[in-house]
Amino acid sequence: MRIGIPAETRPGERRVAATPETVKKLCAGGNTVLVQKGAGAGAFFSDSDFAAAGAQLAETAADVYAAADMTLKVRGPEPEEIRALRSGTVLVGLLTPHRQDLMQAYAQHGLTAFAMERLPRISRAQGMDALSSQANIGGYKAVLLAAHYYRRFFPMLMTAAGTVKAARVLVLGAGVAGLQAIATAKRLGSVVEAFDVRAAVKEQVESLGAKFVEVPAAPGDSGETAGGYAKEMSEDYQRRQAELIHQRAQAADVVITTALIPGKPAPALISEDTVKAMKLGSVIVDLAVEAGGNCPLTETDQVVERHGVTLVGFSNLPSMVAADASALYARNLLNFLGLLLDPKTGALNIPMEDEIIRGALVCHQGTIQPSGA
Amino acid sequence: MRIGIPAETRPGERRVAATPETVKKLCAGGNTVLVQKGAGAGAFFSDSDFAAAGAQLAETAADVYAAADMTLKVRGPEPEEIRALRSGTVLVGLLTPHRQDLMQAYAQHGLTAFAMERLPRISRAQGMDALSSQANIGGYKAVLLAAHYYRRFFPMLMTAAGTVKAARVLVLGAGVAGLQAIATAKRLGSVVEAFDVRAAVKEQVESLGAKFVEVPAAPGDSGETAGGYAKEMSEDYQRRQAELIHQRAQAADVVITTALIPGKPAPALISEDTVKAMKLGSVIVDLAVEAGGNCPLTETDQVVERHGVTLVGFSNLPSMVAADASALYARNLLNFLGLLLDPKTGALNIPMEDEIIRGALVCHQGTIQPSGA
Amino acid sequence: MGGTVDPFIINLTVFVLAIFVGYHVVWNVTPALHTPLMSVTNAISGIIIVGAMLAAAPAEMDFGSLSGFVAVVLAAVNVFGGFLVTQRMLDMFKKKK
Amino acid sequence: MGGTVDPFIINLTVFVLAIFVGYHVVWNVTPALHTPLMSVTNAISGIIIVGAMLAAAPAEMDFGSLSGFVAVVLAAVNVFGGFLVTQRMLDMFKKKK
Amino acid sequence: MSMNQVALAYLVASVFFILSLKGLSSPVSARRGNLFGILGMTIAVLTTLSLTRNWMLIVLGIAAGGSIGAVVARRIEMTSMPELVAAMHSLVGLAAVLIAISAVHNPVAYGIAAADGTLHGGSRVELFIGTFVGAITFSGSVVAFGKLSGRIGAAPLVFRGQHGVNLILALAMLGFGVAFFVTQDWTPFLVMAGMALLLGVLIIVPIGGADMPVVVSMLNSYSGWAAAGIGFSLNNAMLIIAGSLVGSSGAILSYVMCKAMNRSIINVLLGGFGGDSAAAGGAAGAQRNVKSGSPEDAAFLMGNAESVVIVPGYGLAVARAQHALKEMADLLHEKGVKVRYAIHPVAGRMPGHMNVLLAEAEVPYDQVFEMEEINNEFSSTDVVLVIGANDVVNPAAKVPGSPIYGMPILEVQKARTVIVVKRSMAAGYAGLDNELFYMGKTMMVFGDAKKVVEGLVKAL
Amino acid sequence: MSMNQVALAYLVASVFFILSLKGLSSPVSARRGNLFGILGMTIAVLTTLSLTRNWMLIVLGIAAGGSIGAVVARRIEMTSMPELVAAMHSLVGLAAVLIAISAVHNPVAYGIAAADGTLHGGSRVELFIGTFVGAITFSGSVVAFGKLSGRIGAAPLVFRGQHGVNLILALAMLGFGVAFFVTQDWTPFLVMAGMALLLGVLIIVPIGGADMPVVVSMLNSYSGWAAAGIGFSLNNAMLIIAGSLVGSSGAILSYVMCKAMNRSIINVLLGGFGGDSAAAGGAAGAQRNVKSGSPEDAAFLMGNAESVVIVPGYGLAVARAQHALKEMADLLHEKGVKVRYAIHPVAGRMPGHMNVLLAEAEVPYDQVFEMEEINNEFSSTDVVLVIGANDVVNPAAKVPGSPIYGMPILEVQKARTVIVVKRSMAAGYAGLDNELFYMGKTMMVFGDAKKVVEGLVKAL
Ligand SMILES: NC(=O)c1ccc[n+]([C@@H]2O[C@H](COP(=O)([O-])OP(=O)(O)OC[C@H]3O[C@@H](n4cnc5c(N)ncnc54)[C@H](OP(=O)(O)O)[C@@H]3O)[C@@H](O)[C@H]2O)c1
Ligand SMILES: NC(=O)c1ccc[n+]([C@@H]2O[C@H](COP(=O)([O-])OP(=O)(O)OC[C@H]3O[C@@H](n4cnc5c(N)ncnc54)[C@H](OP(=O)(O)O)[C@@H]3O)[C@@H](O)[C@H]2O)c1
Ligand SMILES: NC(=O)c1ccc[n+]([C@@H]2O[C@H](COP(=O)([O-])OP(=O)(O)OC[C@H]3O[C@@H](n4cnc5c(N)ncnc54)[C@H](O)[C@@H]3O)[C@@H](O)[C@H]2O)c1
Ligand SMILES: NC(=O)c1ccc[n+]([C@@H]2O[C@H](COP(=O)([O-])OP(=O)(O)OC[C@H]3O[C@@H](n4cnc5c(N)ncnc54)[C@H](O)[C@@H]3O)[C@@H](O)[C@H]2O)c1
Repeated sequence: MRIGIPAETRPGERRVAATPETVKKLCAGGNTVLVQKGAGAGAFFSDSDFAAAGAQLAETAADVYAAADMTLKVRGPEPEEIRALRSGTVLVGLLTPHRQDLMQAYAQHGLTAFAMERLPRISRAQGMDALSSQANIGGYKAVLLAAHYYRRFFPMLMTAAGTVKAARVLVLGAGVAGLQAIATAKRLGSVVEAFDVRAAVKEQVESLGAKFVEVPAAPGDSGETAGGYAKEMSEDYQRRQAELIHQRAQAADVVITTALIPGKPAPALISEDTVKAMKLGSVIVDLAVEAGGNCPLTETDQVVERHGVTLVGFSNLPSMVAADASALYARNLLNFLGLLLDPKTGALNIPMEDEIIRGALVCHQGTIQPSGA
Repeated sequence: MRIGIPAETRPGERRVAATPETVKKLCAGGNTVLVQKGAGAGAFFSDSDFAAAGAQLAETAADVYAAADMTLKVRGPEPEEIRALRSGTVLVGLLTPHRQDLMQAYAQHGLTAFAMERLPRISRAQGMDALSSQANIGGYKAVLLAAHYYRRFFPMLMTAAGTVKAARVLVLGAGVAGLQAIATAKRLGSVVEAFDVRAAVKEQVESLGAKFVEVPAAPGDSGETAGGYAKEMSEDYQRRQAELIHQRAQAADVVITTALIPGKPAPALISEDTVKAMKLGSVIVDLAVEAGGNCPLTETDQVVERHGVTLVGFSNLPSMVAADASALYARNLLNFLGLLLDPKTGALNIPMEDEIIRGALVCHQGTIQPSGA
Repeated sequence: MGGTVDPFIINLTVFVLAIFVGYHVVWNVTPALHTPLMSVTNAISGIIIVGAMLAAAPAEMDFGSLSGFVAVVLAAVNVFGGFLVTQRMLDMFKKKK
Repeated sequence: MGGTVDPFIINLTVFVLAIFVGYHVVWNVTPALHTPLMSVTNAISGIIIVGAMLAAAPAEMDFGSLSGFVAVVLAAVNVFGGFLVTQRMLDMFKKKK
Repeated sequence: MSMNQVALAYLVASVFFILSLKGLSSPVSARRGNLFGILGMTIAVLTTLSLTRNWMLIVLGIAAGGSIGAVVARRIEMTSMPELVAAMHSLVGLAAVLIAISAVHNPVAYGIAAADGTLHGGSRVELFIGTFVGAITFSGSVVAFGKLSGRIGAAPLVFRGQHGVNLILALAMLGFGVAFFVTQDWTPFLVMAGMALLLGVLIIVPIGGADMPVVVSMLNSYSGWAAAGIGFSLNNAMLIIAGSLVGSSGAILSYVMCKAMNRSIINVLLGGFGGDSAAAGGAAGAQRNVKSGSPEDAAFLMGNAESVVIVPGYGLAVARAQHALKEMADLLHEKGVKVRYAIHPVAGRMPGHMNVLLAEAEVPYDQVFEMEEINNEFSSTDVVLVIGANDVVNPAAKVPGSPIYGMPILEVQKARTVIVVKRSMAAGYAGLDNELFYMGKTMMVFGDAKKVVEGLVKAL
Repeated sequence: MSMNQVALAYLVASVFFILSLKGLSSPVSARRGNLFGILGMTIAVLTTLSLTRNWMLIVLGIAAGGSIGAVVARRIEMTSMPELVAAMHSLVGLAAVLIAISAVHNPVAYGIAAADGTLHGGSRVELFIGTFVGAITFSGSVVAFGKLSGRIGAAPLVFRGQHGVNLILALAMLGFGVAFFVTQDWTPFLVMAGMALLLGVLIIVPIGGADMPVVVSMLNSYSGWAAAGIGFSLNNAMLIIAGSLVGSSGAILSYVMCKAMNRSIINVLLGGFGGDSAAAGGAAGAQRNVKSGSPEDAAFLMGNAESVVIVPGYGLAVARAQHALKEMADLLHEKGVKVRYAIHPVAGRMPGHMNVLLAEAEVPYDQVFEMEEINNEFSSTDVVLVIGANDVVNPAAKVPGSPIYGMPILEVQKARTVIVVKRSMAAGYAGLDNELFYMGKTMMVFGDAKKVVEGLVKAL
């Protein structure tokens, strides 16, 4: 296989789909790897490191696309990039499979496309789970951002000039990102509370030393779908939930929201009224901003102040930690390619019966696949 | 006393010299407090909170200066502000007493001025020690900035997509700021080393769980002056120190420098060669930037990338944590005023025999005082 | 078999065993109980009163039984005082000092 | 005084004291030593060999002394086996298993 | 030797026995303790020998028995130790019965005959007790030996009315004892002995294999009392001391062992409770046996290891036992044990969960190893402590078709010993049963991770 | 009562004495232990009474002595307990001497006379030993009482050649003992007793006041041996048991006490080492006394408190003892003790140093109090544990002219008891001596903070 690594084109995207480490492994597996010059710059991987790992360097993205049988991307290619791809190319990346227009474009272009978002969350797929690896980074970075914009200390300190109180952090949604946010906020010495609709999360939150805020749920309702994701809740529940969050947010100094419902807009958890009721100088970091936001006041990729509250709406937190984010993502891809490529020769062989492949394959040789998992 | 609190005018300065809490106590002590509208905005203290605490609100700084017998400031007034001050006013703040031009201006204007930097560092003065309280914040914020600009994780994490290594943080200068930086970096899970010329610091560094990097000193040289500050070291020592730092910096991912020598330019610890030798993507936060910087490449109030290393040169870190910084600073001032004002009536009475007063008083009724401490 | 064993040997057997018991019983005592323990062993050492009673036993009073009587009085002071003092010390512990 | 005390009482005294000693000695044993301890007490319970020897003692062999002799053999197995096995177990501990 | 000298020598022997048991209560002095025991026994035997006339024969007997004992003790495999102890016990019981028979046969020789050549009343009672205790010890030990060595099924043999039968038998035995007391006849004596033998069997069969050590210790205690009883008959202080030492220490030991296993001694001795030491949850319906131990056992294993690898899992986080764990590791380190942590990439419930925990407890990074680094090291590791982890050490990951098939795991089963700390046999996140728990080299320590680790810290 | 019944009753009494000491070894059973002691003594006295003919007189004697004892025991202040014990000891010693005199006077009455009405040889030795041990106990206890009650200066009285004088005296005493043995004359007996009295005084005077408890315990042990000796003479098993119990337990107790104080028992008993239990560093040249204790003592105090406030300082950070401290606090909490932390604003070497430490150990924020909040609470606090702090609790801050004058401090001296953990008497950052350490309510526990806290954890 000739594997191409173009530079990412999305504004603000600093990650890259391969690192010298994964390039080396790919080359050892009988593949040729083409890396666009400067592709790793945002993540501080130099061209010379790529070359040392065995990659061939290409001047432009066009050169990469022209030569590659398979292209590894972080973000799905935009329409103009799609046009540059050769028909029949295998495309792997975070392809936003819910964007039907893009899927159509892939199909028209005769591509075979794997969307990393669609991996089933089974044990065997954990090493390829890019959503987890990137959400993890998001949770970490969200707390750093909050600490950056918060004009007080996170930890409690008793000093000769008086005592500063510990920040109270409220984490809404305790999935992968939420849990990492809890851990990081705890590390910095703040007092952390978390809330999630899924009852199973309580133990996990407490296992990190944080407090779980509970909305008494209707009996028998775990808030969870069979796949381990959250589902939309009843209206009555939502009302009680809103009240509780309103009250906890008032007491909080920092709110980090990560609540997502797959395939649906993110639930609006922090209303404008709640923001108004919050303390002056509080900070909200909304990780769900791309899916519509957990707070309607946050603005995508902006930091705004509303009613004395700082709202942080960066949509691409992993890119801010580009080096490690790329490293983890590249390894996710490498693990995934392990299913597709012959370990010696690098020859492509798609095991259509594998549930991971069935899940991730969104477009096969120009035909859109029904969503598998 | 009529005590005035003007808004700070220095660009980027968000702190304020009084908080509703200290205003309340000053008022209870028989004083009238005049706060310029919006003075607390940067630190998220609202005018209404000040008013509720008993302050009178003034529209403009001029109004404050015109009415006040005593003015509390964070930063020393600039020439144009000095002109607005009434002659005979008592001025208290971080007045940069080494700036002879400003001292002259105070004297010409007939002011009585106390520079908080000049407080002797004795036990009794600890509650007033603004240098300590602000340096403490600087150390904390320096680590947050480093984490913000560093494109990797601070803590070690072993995940399904591989292991990310813990960041290695090197702290140069382990005074108040350095120690807090060590503590904060440790909290975030990084591996911390620190270096200081003063041998006594070793135990303190280790008491925070970090490693002390030692330059073997000449016997009998503690690196310390009688006042507990660092002194300039011999040339031979400096050479060995430079070698050591060069070597440790190469191994580090993040370098935080806080080395200062009172009354002298900051020692240049990180040479350009060292920066070149450092890893791609490393971050240097230079807290000594105002005193010339511990790294010649840092630029004041800028973030620059040199040789693949990000250099952070913000000079006013406490202002980034304006709310707590103001709270602590205001309490320092309050404690200091306790020496000057009658606790019931608020009448001014300068106890000239007190070593704290002798130290801080830089200008008395228009005459410059010899530096006392 | 049995034979005639000198009572001294039997006494010695008892003596040795009792030393072992004493050793083990006290070995792990908490420091806080040092004083009460000392006081109770002091009271128990008043067991010498048994010897004193035997010394005072002879019906006709002579020098020997008189000194025995004095010994009874002294030992009784020790016995009563010892146990009572121990009691008081232990009461103090109960009331969480 | 002294008088004539039944040897049973004296034996009882010894018995009671020995129970106390046994109790204290074993009470704090580490679990890892349970098996060796069991094995050593097993060997010591072979002390019954003393009784067996007395039973086998009569010079003329009859049913009684014969069964005594058998008892000696059995008890000897226990004594030797017991101590040796204990030794082996303890050796095992030394070599950090 | 004068009788006084004999008595003195016996006293010395008794002191050595005491010192022997005392020595055995701590690992440092254990070997010395055994030596003291040997010394005491030597003194006792030599002294007694000086009292006997036909000492040649007796020396012969001792030599014969001694060599059998020595050979068996040398040859036996370490793993068969407990059954050997049981077997040897039975001999003591038998010897006690034989001595009693000999005494009944010829009371005069023992100086326990009344003037008319019949037995003293007191001695009759003592002999009766000695005999039946000896007989029960004998047959009970034989059964215990059978169970421990696998010659008899280890499963408890329970039938309805068991306790009733035992009771009737015991009463009947007592009755014949009374008859013996009255008639001094051989028949009731022998019937009584036979019944005691039967009783010994019946008492032990309902007890499961797992509880056999407790039983052996209890039988040990019985044999001690039997020896003390004979001491009373023979008016021999040493027999009394040694016997009651063994009797009381055996009883205490059974009690302590039961406590360590969290069992009630009453239940164990009444039988029928011996089989259920395992299997609390477990997806697989079948009840399977696992070895379980106390924190003390685990502490001993780790304290004597050269290298210990700790595998933390989600349960550690749930219990928030990380600080205690760190402390335990420090203690081990002080003892010269090499301690490392092995982190599975998906241990816990979020990426890096275990790192967060260990960082909280300030575990130095250089003790923390990732899976690839440490998987090769397990085979040279003495003890692995798996604490609150399950899926990440589940060998099912190697079995095609398993829901976790293909997930790399920490290969702890390669280590010499595996200790698993969790609350029950319940499954982990993936809901799978774990073969590791049933392996011969695995010891489960059930309980909340924090409690258990605190127990470990205490025991170390 | 038959002699058998008497012996049996004595055995029962002996068992009660054993149970009594056993009870006293743990706080939970201590009160029961004392009761057992009373019970045993009652049985012993009543049984003996049944043997005596003029019991009225004896009851009178007991009543007289008993009421004196009872009154004194009730009246005495708690703080004078140790001297009371010493005083009562002297009585036991005196009683032993009197009994011996009585026995020498009338050996026949005791059944220890040979056929010719003179003493048995063995009994002569036993009486000799009983007498001189009794005499030493008597005079030694009197001196100990004097020192403890302050009637005699507590300072050790040392002179050159002391040990030589003692040795000569002891030899002379032995010589007169031999003379008594040979002549059975009163003169050597009385001279011997007199010398023993003198020896008792000389042995105790060189020992300092701080070591008196050890001495009292040692004398206790002597008096036990004396009782056992008389038991041998009288062929009385109970006296032997009770006496050797007291003898051995007293000896062990002295040893344990020395170990707890980190002293060598040899040094204590040879005397002249008693004064230096304090003052290791200290800026002030003068040697001043401080009370120092072991971690066990501290653990006991805290375990029995209702509220404990922990004051951490820079030393805690240096020792990195925060995790151990947290664990200790958890243990106290489990025992129902209210635990809080008091943070001085400048404790440590950087602002918030203590907060960082406590956060590392995950101390909940709501247990952490700042100085203003907690300063009012000290007066209602049972125990304050100052750990590695110095300047922040130095009352010198209230003394004008002191370098730290004007600095607010944590007013721990208001609490009922203060425990200070540090390595030595060395000064802190400000280089000042600290009056707190010398206060009566303060106990110093010397050692590295981590080691000490780990000791506390073990002892709790
Ligand atoms: N790391 C990630 O990012 C992530 C995210 C989601 C899911 N997962 C999955 O989570 C699993 C992680 O494996 P794991 O071995 O760490 O956990 P696990 O397989 O879930 O096993 C945890 C075990 O800990 C025991 N436990 C729970 N609470 C305890 C307590 N208080 N004290 C003692 N034991 C306790 C439980 O047994 P008892 O109930 O018997 O005590 C349980 O079997 C994997 O299957 C992984 O795929 C991981
Ligand atoms: N907080 C700040 O910002 C700051 C900054 C600079 C200076 N200071 C000054 O530092 C002082 C702080 O007071 P403090 O009470 O916390 O500390 P301190 O007065 O310096 O006393 C600390 C004590 O801890 C003991 N210690 C040291 N290592 C130990 C160990 N390993 N184990 C047990 N004990 C140990 C030392 O006694 P031994 O040697 O006998 O063990 C020492 O007396 C104040 O004077 C303050 O003004 C504070
Ligand atoms: N089996 C595996 O190996 C594996 C791998 C990765 C993740 N997972 C699991 O998958 C699950 C989903 O993780 P994710 O982070 O990708 O989820 P996500 O990003 O889809 O959602 C984030 C969180 O928001 C919560 N949420 C949704 N609506 C909410 C509302 N109205 N209020 C509050 N919270 C709300 C969800 O419950 C979820 O916890 C987790 O349980 C995770 O542990 C399993
Ligand atoms: N007594 C008190 O209450 C009190 C109060 C506050 C501070 N202090 C003490 O005062 C001292 C100074 O504190 P600061 O933070 O204000 O100092 P600072 O800001 O003047 O200097 C910062 C640090 O840089 C170090 N440094 C100087 N030259 C260096 C070089 N060439 N290489 C490496 N390091 C170098 C200094 O030693 C110092 O530790 C500290 O010891 C502090 O504890 C005491």
